Amino acid sequence: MSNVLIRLENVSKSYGAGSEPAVRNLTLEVMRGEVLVLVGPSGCGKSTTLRLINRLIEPTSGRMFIDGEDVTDANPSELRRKIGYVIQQVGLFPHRTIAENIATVPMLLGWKKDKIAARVDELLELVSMDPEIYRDRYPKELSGGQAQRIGVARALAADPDVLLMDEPFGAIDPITRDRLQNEFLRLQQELKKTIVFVTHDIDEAIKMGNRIAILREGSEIAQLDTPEAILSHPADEFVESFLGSGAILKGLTLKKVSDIELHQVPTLTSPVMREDALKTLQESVDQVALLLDANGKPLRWIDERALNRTTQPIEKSGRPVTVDLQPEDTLQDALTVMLQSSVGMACVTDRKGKYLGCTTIESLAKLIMSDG
Amino acid sequence: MDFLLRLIEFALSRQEQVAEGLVQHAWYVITVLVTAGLFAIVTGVVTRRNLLAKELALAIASVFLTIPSLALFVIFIPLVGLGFAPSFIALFLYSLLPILRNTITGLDGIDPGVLDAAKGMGLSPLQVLIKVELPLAWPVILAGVRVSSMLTVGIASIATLVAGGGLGDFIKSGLARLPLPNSLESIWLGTLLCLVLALAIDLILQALRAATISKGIR
Amino acid sequence: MKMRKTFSLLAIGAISGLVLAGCAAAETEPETETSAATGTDAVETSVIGAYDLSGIEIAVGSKDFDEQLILGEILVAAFEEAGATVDNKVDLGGTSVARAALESGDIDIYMEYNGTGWAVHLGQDDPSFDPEVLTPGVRELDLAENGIVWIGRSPFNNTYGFASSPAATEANGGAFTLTSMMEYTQANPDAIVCMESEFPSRPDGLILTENHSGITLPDSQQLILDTGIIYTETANDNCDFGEVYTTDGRIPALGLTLVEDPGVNILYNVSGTMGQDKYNEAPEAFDAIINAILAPLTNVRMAELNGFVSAEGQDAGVVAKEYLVAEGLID
Amino acid sequence: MTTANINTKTRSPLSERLDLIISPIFAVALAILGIAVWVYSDLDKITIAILSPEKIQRQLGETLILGLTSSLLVILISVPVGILVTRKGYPRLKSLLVNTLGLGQALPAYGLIVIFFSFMGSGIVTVILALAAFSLLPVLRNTIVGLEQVDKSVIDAARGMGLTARQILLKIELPLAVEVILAGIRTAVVINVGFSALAFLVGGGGLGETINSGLKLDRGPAILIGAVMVAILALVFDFLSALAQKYLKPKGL
Repeated sequence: MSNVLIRLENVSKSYGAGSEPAVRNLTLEVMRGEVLVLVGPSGCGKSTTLRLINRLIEPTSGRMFIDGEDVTDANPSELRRKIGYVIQQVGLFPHRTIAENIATVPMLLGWKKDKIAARVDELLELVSMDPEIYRDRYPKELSGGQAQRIGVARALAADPDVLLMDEPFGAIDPITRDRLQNEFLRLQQELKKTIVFVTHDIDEAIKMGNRIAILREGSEIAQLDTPEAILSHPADEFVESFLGSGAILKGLTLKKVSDIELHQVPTLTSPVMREDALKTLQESVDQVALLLDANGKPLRWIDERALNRTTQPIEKSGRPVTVDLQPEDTLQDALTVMLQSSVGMACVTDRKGKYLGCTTIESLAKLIMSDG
Repeated sequence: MDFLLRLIEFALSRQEQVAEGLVQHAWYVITVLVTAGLFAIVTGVVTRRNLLAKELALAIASVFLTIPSLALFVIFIPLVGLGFAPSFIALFLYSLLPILRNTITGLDGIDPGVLDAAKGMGLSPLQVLIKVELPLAWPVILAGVRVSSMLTVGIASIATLVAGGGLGDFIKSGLARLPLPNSLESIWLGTLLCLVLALAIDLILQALRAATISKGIR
Repeated sequence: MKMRKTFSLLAIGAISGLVLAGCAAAETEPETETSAATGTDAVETSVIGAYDLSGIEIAVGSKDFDEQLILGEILVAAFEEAGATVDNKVDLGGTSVARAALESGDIDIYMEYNGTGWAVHLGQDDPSFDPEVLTPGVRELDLAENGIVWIGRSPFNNTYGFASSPAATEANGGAFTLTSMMEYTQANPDAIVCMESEFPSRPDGLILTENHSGITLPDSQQLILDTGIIYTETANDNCDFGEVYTTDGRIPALGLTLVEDPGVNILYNVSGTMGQDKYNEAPEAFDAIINAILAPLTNVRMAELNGFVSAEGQDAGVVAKEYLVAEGLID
Repeated sequence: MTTANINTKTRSPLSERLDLIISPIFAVALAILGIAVWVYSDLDKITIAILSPEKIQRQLGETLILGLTSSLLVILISVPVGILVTRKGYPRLKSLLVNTLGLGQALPAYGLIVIFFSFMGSGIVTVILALAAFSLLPVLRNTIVGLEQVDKSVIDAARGMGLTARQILLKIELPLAVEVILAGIRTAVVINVGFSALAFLVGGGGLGETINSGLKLDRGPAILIGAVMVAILALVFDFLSALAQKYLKPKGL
């Protein structure tokens, strides 16, 4: 079994003679189980490319293979039933209930009634919507985010290997979009579908994609690689300008806290004597120490001034540690926490909350420098 | 082709009747559009803030359009006699709905922000109505007037059956004379003149539209 | 539904002249004959020009079919010749329209059929089939009830009648009589008699033929058509019989055969009908002129004039003028 | 009666409810008026002859046949043509149709019936075809508009899910357009029932006979009762169509 699931071979699409082709001689391979993001400026032909895959648009020339089989001339309707399709406008059928919407393809495929009903409930659970509440509702009763959840559930209904998503979160407010993206990533870890995802938002591309294809006009591939590689080594000026000035910061979302070396600050374990604390502080280069509880959980940042100003117990002086990082968090998260922290550092703990070390602006900078 | 020539010859030999029929027919359209237009616009304006009144006015106006034309033309004869009066009343009632509906749609369609701004600048409700609401709703209202004008041209041909004159006279007298010379010509002439008149009225309304609608919303 | 009432109110308005009018009507009777006689004799000068209607405004109306148009235009031309200021309102519409216009004063005069006056306007039953009885009857009653003056009487009688289709005529081997027509419809249940919508309901309509023959025409054998269509549909054998006007030019033109009428249908000679007040402005002149123009109008002559308009497509106004000139009534 | 104006917007619940209330109220009021005239005015022999029960019965039947047959014919012609026109390949024909159909309203039904007669002769078929030709426009126009206004993304989604063109038409487009199409059919039914009153002109029968006899013989009560019956018939069909519109349109809209 080859690792390539979808292969477009020298595919072109032009609308009539004289006009520039929307897709020019494109060859593209999508690997089994990956999320391939097509990203590019508007009008570059990324949606056209996506719609070529389920033959909503017929290619002018070229061949197309799915799982090694030439599907260029296959029956398009039957082909599409094997490919999930999610679009920005969702396109729920307003005259059908949520359950009927989700059941569309299974019904076309002639599934048994009880199997369909069970599948509908399963999918509603999967996208975190209570079947009891939503099964018999109509699309007009849903919010934008809920509608797109149903859109995804509908696309997954017949358990297709391939999912095509055309700016699925494009019309949703930023907060909901963030939540849907995270939920989608969680789902994908579980489902391991082969997904082609179109967006014009490079941040979304970096967040969602295993690989990213940056397209320029005529759906020409400017660069196709992992997000990390693209961020660190843009192929040309076009890619660079498309990534924008924030490219380095964007890269932070790709790295985990565990990728950098943690800095060890002096620690004090509660309960502790004032004298011992002062001594530790004076020996430290950081001029700050971390107070841990008996289980090693970070409690407060303590410095000399805080100790001298009051007579109250050490456990009440200094500033509390409000947020802990964990090794799986991205460096962007780390940066956010550090910028909000009074000491310019963020504590990293393990899953149980035990102190592992700290991230510092310096270590972050060092990592970026070494990559750049 | 031959028939067309005979039709033209027939029309030319009866220029006086043609002119009279056209004038009478056009007179129906003009009087009906002016009166029904005013009535419908005022009704739309008066009821615009009250959902029930608005919907009720619409529902009643649409019932008039449901009543068959011959019935509506003759039902008032016992009260007002034959001729212009019953024809006018029927055409008036028919013309209400398109204009009323479009008045309401037009007024409803105005951006509330615009009204807020107008009120905020200190315009009185009447000033808001005259300076902001009606000018903004006018294109939609005029579209309703256009529908009503087409309707009136078509249905006014029935007036001849209640001695109301108009272009229907040609159809009626042609029908009574079949198959004698000029009878078919008469029928076709009456029918086609209705279309010609409709086209002319349409052109006038378009000119009116161009002249009365603010450039900003054209 | 209240139209009758409106009409009677109008009539009450005219009540003042009731008695006087009655006398006038009685007096005009002998005069008419003399003036008609003078009319035909005086060949060398315009007969009508001899009467003076100058300063009198008169609105002339008519119903909306050819014969009425011609009669209306004859009135117009004649009154103009006599110097009156004429408002030409011919071609008003159906019977009720013309009559309503007369009663409301929209028009001052139009030609009406005696039988129609008796049965429709006066709502009377049992019309006389003798013109010498019917005309005076209508005259007296209409004047008394509505203040309408009936002037003169045409020799022609444009009555309702039936015409048989070419096929039916051939099947019969010649013209039908009213009785044999009804027997034919009884023997052939798919035979169709075409009529105007009101004919089966008129007291002077189908019922007269049914009573005469003793045979009722079932509803299924009646087909309602608009006036003009009956002639063509009968000519095309789509109707076996068609209700027609006996002076209509289309009967010979389309090859229809009149059903012979032994005097069953009501008499439809015409007279001028005029509002009493207008009539009183110049009673002698009106009597004389109307008698003069009606006198030459026999059935044949009227059908001929009708044919000029209906079959040859001539203008009714022109036909009217030519008729008056030919009869020496105007120059 | 020529409601060729189109109500494409989904109607508010209030207007939908009023829609079902006002027609019956008018019908009942007219019925009371008709009965009052029948009972309280002096009906002479002529009026009674015009209003004879067997005539009225026949005319009612003819009116129904004329109205319903022509409506059925219109549906059978206009809806398929409207569907065909909205499929790909006829954009110009479509815009031509939608634009000229407005002017078509100015065509007098009276003239149309007579012109049809001059080609086809008298009889019920002539009237049915003339009525159908006249009321073709609203149904065709509403079919086109109704199908056009279906959200393109819904169709895109349906295609993307592998529905065939026929399945999209039958399961998505027509259900979503049905309310607008029904509005057009409702207009056509009302037009056809209404204008069947002119059928008597060319031998098509119908209640117009009663009205016309009343007019010719100057019998107000006959005119009024004839007119009231035609009006009630039209209102009843309007009401039935409104019911159909309410119950045939898919839930969820």
